[in-house]
Amino acid sequence: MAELTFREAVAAGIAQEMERDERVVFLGEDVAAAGGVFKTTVGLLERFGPKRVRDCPISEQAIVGAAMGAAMTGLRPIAEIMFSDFLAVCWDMVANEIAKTRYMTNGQIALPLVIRTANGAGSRFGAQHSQAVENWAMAVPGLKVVAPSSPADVKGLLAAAVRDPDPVIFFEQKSLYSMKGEVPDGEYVDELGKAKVLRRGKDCTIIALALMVHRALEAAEVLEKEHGISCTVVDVRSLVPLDTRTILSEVAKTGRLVTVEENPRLCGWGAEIASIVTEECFWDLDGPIVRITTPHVPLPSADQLEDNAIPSVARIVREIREKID
Amino acid sequence: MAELTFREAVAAGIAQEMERDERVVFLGEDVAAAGGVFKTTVGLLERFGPKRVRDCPISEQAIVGAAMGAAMTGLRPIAEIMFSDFLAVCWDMVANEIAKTRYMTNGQIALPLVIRTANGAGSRFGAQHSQAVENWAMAVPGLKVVAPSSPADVKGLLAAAVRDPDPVIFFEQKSLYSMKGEVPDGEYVDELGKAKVLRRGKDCTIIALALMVHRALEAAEVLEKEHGISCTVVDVRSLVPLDTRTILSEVAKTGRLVTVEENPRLCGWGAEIASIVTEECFWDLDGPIVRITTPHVPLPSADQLEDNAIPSVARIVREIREKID
Amino acid sequence: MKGKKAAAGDDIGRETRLELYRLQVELRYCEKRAYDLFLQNLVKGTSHLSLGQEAIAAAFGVAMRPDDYTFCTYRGHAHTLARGASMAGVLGELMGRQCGLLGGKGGSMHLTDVAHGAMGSYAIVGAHLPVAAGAAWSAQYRGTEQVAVCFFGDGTANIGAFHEALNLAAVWKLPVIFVCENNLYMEYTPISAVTAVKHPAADRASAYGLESILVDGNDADEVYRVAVRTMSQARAGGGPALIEAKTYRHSGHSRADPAKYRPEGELDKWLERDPIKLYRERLVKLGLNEATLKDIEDQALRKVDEATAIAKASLPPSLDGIEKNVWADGGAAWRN
Amino acid sequence: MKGKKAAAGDDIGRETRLELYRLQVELRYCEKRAYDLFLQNLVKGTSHLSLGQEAIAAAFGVAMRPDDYTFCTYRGHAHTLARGASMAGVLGELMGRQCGLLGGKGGSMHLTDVAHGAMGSYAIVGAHLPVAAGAAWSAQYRGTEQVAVCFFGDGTANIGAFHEALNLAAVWKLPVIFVCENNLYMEYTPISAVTAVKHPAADRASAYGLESILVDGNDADEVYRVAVRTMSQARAGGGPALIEAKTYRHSGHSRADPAKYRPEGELDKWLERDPIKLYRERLVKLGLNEATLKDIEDQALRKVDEATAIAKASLPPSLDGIEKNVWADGGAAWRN
Ligand SMILES: Cc1ncc(C[n+]2csc(CCOP(=O)(O)OP(=O)(O)O)c2C)c(N)n1
Ligand SMILES: Cc1ncc(C[n+]2csc(CCOP(=O)(O)OP(=O)(O)O)c2C)c(N)n1
Ligand SMILES: [Mg+2]
Ligand SMILES: [Mg+2]
Repeated sequence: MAELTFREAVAAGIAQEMERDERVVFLGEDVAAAGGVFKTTVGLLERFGPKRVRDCPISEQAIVGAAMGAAMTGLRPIAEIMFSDFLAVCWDMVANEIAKTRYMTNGQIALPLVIRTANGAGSRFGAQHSQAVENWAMAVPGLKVVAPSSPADVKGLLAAAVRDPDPVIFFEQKSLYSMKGEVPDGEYVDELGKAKVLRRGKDCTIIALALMVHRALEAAEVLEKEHGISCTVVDVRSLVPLDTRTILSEVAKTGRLVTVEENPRLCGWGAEIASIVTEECFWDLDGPIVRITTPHVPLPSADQLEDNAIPSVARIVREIREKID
Repeated sequence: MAELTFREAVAAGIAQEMERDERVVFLGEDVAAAGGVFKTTVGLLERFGPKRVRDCPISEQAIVGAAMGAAMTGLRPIAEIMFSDFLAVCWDMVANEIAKTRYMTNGQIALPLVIRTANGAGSRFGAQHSQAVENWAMAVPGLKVVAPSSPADVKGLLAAAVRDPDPVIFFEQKSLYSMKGEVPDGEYVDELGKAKVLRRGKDCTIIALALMVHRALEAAEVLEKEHGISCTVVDVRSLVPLDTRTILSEVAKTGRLVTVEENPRLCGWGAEIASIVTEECFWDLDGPIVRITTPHVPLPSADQLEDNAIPSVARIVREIREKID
Repeated sequence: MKGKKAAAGDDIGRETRLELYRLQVELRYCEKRAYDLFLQNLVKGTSHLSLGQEAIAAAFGVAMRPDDYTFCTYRGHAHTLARGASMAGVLGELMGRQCGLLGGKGGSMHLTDVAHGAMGSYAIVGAHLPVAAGAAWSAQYRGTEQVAVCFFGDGTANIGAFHEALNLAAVWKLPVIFVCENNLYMEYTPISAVTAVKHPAADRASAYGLESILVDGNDADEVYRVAVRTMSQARAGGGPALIEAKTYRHSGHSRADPAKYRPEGELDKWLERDPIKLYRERLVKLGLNEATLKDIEDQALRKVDEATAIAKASLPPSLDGIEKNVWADGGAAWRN
Repeated sequence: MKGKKAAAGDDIGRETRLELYRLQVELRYCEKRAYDLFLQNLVKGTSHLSLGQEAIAAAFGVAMRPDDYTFCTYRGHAHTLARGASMAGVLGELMGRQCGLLGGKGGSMHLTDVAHGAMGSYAIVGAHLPVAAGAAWSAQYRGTEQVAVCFFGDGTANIGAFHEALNLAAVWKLPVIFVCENNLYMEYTPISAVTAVKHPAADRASAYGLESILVDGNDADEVYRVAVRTMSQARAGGGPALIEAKTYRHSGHSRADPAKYRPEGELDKWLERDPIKLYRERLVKLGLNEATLKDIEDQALRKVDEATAIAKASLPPSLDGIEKNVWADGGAAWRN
């Protein structure tokens, strides 16, 4: 096992797949010569050359569209959209073209491609560079949606995404890029569609994603030690496919569900999970489902404002104490 | 009261507001000389002239961007995006610029504008011209979101949207355009953020939007007459602001909630409502919340396929019979 | 191209010319049939006919290599057929039948036949230009000398994706030919009313360092020549081309459109320049006999009749198709 | 413009020249201060400095009418200040303080001061070009003879919104001036590596029927002249202009960037062409005395010092701001 940062794990995952499969190509803005603005792709140009690792103009529609055209003709492109907010600039390509083409063509066209993107808050970049938009992608049939919370998951899930025959939107939480963690050596591939139970408790099941997984775990420690509330924490990891089996069985065990979402409230992924739980294991519920989210506002940039907008450990503790008896 | 079609009510609403306020201008593709591809804006050019009613190139970003620039400098533009699917083409303008600008500028910039768009299935147009994407807009803080279900609501809510000081995305269900209904004569303005209880029952509360309101009403008739199940039907009308007061109190009365959504399942507006209900009136619930949606697939085009993909009266009846005792 | 040899017509040759004629006639008859089927209420969704624009589809269809890629728009019947797609598959798709190219899942606006290089019809204006660039990138990467040809309308030259695709294709020297079929209208609005330059595509070629190419889109030979030239340049690594082909659609924008916005006489003027009529006259002038041409026409009609019969006999798609082929595993499951 | 009169400099005049100098110096000092504050860890978010590009902002700032509109990018400190925005408001916003122009809600990338015509800084490349066109449309509609000026970078000329905005502005003859500040890099990538033409904006003007205008962006007089000319044309109904101003940024793209990708010597070469140094030399040549210039510089420094003190003394914004100003009613309620 080597210790890698989250950002190094991105490069490692891409490199592993490019090494293995000549069809894997990588494109984006400032990704080649500069190694990416988040330094997530350092060394790839040197290792795989300018034919496979390509710097692009500021043309998100062309980048994602080119990935689509390449994917349907035999390549397995990985495209970087620098900030997930910019998915909006090429949303037609993502939501209307890539997501729908296999279905519309009744399976004639396959689109094995990955769109990687830096997601989420914490850098004081303001409302146009800080959004957590996993729910945008989740709402569109035809897209797989993944958001890892650790360096090992980054490498394993990115490899799985590249090998997946369907389009995958891969969200990398910006605020986790410098996180370190053990990553298995050698070829390492994880599986899409599997949640991970990171901690088991008896009072409440907390479902979280990406950065929020760490906050949920920390909150669970505090709740256990200081307040005698014992929580299960589930890292969803993959929103599509969604591991409803794990989610439903873990909620059934504790009888309570809390989602912790970085996104603004309305139509977040937690709403979907809440609706599934309340439809499919209603009789196991011992009390209201609680959603802890960023309030439904665009994100402010000043540090204190930003920190107080997205769910903090303290807020998770407080809300669970108040709402879970 | 005059009887108008839904599409005539659109033109009537726009005309009423243009007549009243010189700052109201209207732009879109094929909207002026041709009166709109859905004939929703017939007569406006003749009545208000080419300075106020403008045909645009196929440049959705420019159309919506121009509306934004005009709104911040004293006008009150109404922009048409021909099909709501095309919101994806200008999603950055809508979700990142228009939605966030007031907040980011701490209130310095006001954006009183309306984006009208034809939404939903039923025309056998296929996956790229048939989506119901109200939830895309609902998920973005800073947008108001309206979807009327009758000619009277079209006129009244459109007028309210034009007068609203904030940006409003106004969804017009394509399949309702030929529907006829009584529309109040003279100046008529409704209010955003008010749901309407269209029918009261004691067994179950059905919450629906736009076309689905009519199917829910029909299903409620059948359920009452043929199966002895009596349903309340609530027309949400406005997703943002959301009339949670009416929703919560109507659900509390029957103890059961069913949402009927035209959108594909994941992260639909019904998920949000389910999560609110299950958080705020859990103890009033007598059983699982049921969501009836289009399956999570892009829409097929052939008539039988399309008809069987979106929720039908028969399916609503069947699911409520099976799931509501 | 405009020299003596071209004028004599011997640069193209009799066989190719007959092929160009045959294809134009087939496309014409099939589009007319699509219209008839619509009048019989057998075509349920919308449809956008290419009547009057067949020379462009036919010329490229003949000039392209079997493994080249076609990308087209909702107005894509002709381009799809021109690559060799089954006519019954096309008509069946318009009618929402099982035998349809897409099994009724896509409809008229999304015709696709990957086996014949027809890589999809795209219904959102401009979206397929970057996709075509991507297919060309893939060909370049794989070293196959395939070319991607991307057809679109005059109105499409005003959308952002056009700009991005052209720039990327030029910078990466991609083997992609962008073909703007300028039929004077973006839907119901004259293109001149919404465009800053006279020739929406040709006047913009220089913005991407490309040659400005304007061609008579109603002359199959002219289009064929420019197709051959630009595609062989692209195959040789010379990069993309942007071609503007002037043409006219005889019917409305789509089935819903009676095209009343056209000035009086405009259609008549263009009917005189009907590409098929012109081409037939040319062939006769070049010495081809009436019987040969008549034979081509009869065969085309038979082909259309047969296809119609197959499509009409085909059943509606089975309902379980609704939840098929979202994913590569054939299904639609978003959960376990 | 290049004639004898211009060479003598008397087309601009002493007062205006001093104003151009004063503004450039203020912008320079303020940007340097922003950098110092970042080194002191007082600027929390990102920031994109205009060091080296001040001549463009200053020239337009001086040439514009108070009621004209400015639209700029994340690299917008200079453009916002050039319209007269409070320096303490700008520095305070960078530091996330209550006195910030946006009360800490927007940060460095979103500086806005509507009272001074600074209609926002937009952080998503290209988005503000259509918005500027819209403001110009509004001015045209209201008949105010206001002009909208929209600043953006060389890299922005490759994005779709650029194309759409230019075409719409040209077709509608909108009073909007698009100013491309070509500083040779899109973020870390040389613009030439990703652009099909040499001059990303100027070589594309013809695609919108516009004059190709290339100007030395490090010469405030040159920029001033072209600003005056194009704006007066626009006010008179002559429609938009697209200007490409060649310049260079002295520092990295943003605070995170040490700019190691620049070839050796490039920065030095451009430092010799520092717009402020050049302008000072010109003023001296034109007979202005050293004391006057020194005085301007001292005053600018004092202004920056005072603004810094105010910003440093300002408190962090109060937390209830998080749920304020989503809507016109001042709140954030999405429900009743
Ligand atoms: C992004 C987008 N905007 C608008 C439309 C609606 N629309 C469909 S076809 C069309 C006109 C296209 O004109 P042109 O490019 O000239 O092609 P033609 O139909 O003439 O072949 C429009 C506006 C669309 N499909 N996509
Ligand atoms: C749509 C979009 N894509 C990418 C980015 C990231 N980004 C920010 S600035 C920049 C480079 C812009 O270059 P240029 O237009 O030349 O402006 P400059 O920074 O040089 O002033 C990029 C790629 C963005 N903000 N928006
Ligand atoms: Mg056209
Ligand atoms: Mg630049």
